Amino acid sequence: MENEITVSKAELITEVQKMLAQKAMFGTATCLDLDERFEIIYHFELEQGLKMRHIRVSLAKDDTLPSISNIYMCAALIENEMQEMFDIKISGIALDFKRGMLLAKESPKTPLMKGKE
Amino acid sequence: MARTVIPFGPQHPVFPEPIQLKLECEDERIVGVVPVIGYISRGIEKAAELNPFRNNIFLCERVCGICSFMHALCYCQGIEDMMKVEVPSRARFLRVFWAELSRMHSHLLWLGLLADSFGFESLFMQVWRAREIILDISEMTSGHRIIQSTNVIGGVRRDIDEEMAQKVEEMLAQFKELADRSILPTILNDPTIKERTVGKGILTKEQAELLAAVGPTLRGSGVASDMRMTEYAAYKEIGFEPIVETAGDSYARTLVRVKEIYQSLDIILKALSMMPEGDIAVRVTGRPEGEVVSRVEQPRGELIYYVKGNGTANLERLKIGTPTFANIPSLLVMLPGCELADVPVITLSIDPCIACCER
Amino acid sequence: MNWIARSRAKSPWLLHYDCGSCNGCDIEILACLTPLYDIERFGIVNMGNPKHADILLVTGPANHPNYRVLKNLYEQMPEPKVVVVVGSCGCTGGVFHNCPNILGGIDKVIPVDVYVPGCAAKPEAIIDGVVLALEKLKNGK
Amino acid sequence: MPWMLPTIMKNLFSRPVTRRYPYVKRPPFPEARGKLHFDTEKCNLCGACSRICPANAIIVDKEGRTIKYNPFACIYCGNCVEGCPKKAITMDILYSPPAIQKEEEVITFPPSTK
Repeated sequence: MENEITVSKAELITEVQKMLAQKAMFGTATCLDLDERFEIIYHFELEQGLKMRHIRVSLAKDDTLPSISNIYMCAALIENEMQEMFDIKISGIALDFKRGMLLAKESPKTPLMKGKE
Repeated sequence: MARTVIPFGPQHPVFPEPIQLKLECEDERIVGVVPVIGYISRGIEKAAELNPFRNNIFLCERVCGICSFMHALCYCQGIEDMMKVEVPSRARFLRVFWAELSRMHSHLLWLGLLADSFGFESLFMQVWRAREIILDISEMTSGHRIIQSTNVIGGVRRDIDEEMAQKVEEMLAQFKELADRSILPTILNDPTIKERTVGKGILTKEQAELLAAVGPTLRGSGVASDMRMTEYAAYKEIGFEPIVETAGDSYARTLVRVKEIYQSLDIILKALSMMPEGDIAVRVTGRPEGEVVSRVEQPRGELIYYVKGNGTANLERLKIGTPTFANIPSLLVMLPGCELADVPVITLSIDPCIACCER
Repeated sequence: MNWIARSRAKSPWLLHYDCGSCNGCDIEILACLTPLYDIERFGIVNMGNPKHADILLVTGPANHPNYRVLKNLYEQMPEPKVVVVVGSCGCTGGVFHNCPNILGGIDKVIPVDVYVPGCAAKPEAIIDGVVLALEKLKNGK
Repeated sequence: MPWMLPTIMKNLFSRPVTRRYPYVKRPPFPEARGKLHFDTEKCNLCGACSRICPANAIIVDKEGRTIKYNPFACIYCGNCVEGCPKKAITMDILYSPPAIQKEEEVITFPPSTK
């Protein structure tokens, strides 16, 4: 993808703050399950949506991801969704549904993980 | 003052779909909102990994029945982008035709629901009567009233011939006559509509940008952002200017949508007159590999598809970023400060589509 | 008490519940209420209250988060009652048959009387389905 | 509200727009998508329709020479009509009617002459 940067977990917050300073709008975030680790891609939009910028973070499966919802409040919903659909730990979400946003108690747990057919 | 939490929904007469808003109230005034979603989540993203990638078009169409064409369009554009397919120009014009048709039908549907939410029954009936003309055009050209299902990877499945185009123009003229006579003057002049919407649910430009609102919600707050500016399909040839209102209240969002109905009408007529001759689809062989982000403008706002293929018939991952999911955070800013009786109108003013939102 | 059953079939009241459909069938049910189809000419009224309703119109497949809501609504409706499922996904699961959060057709949760196929079902088909349900209602089930 | 007056007058004296549906049936447009029909002459039971059906509504049994079609799972998309190599599937303009029982349609083919 064009305009893509890969950052480490520690640099994520500063990088997102840079996007805020450039008045970028938050698009959405995608989580990928790559068997031995997770990959999270944050999609940002610049210049009123004409340009896109992607920030890719790689994360070990037992690691904790810092939430960006304290910078971009609107990321809270998508982070909740990632937390539910994947077995990923995200710390400090502004509005935490505790894995009860989309799935019910009886639903299959973390359905988007690989090998869960 | 004592605070009470009032559950609004999940089954509420103004929404056809279940969504709950937990409203924290001080007397009649709202001070806090917590949205509760998830009543109709299906897990389409997982099913998309299990299906062959060509069948996913039909699954994506059923993420949301109202804007089904845009979902399929976005998915097909993503796959075409990944497989480096050049879509014939007639197909691109036909895509614009159906996309704008479904935008018109979606906005009219929403306008009817809004009128119903503040008890303007006759406007609701008039709007839905006009909408049936659009649905007839859709059935005539694509075979179904709401789920057009005409997209395939590499083009479209159905063609519009000369005779049909003429009929479409006649029906659109009929629609325009009806809209000019009853819908537009009522929206622009009626004091009851203004009473219920002007100054209600204000979202400033800064808030809208920070909360990543999309679509008419964003444009009603004065941000000229529309994915059609990225010139996908045939918008480059047809030309496009976004419609912007600056007030940021429910009335501004209503005006944006009403003007977009007329704009879509113009785009459809332009697309029909400019449509080049040629094939409507190219044969696509092979398997998708790589990753791509595809965006289109839905009636409710920007739709983002992230598609990752791994060279097999099944996709590795399909992520659907829908406009209602992006617009719900702005509700949390719009609602506090308003009165309980205004909640239905303000909630409807973002045009919530829960089926999209929860997938 | 025959005349009660007869008059019930003359003016059935509907309750519509969206169980996770794509919205297509929901807006077609709404379209039935509007001038072109106008099911109110048969005395059919769309109700928000399950205790007032005779016919439960369900769209979409049953899923884990809301099958209990559906069961609740069904149990609250007074006898005799009929259930009409609108849309292919509500009948069998349809295109959502392999979604993880889906239980399947509505008949896995509550007994269903009439199935209306179609994706999305047309207003004509919905009217036909309700008329078929009225036959059942008239016979007191 | 003077701008409403023409609309009110026009609607008062014009015919109702309501389609008197069960009594007067308006036929769907000729392009409408509806129920599937299998041509037993053309079909060679290859099973392509079953593989590309997004809703698993068609089950082809090659040994038993039958096709099971479930109109209550079919989403009427028309993918099979276009994907059939023998062009043996056609679409009606009407959906299958509402029913009390979910009944699958079983299309039996005459035994192979080859």
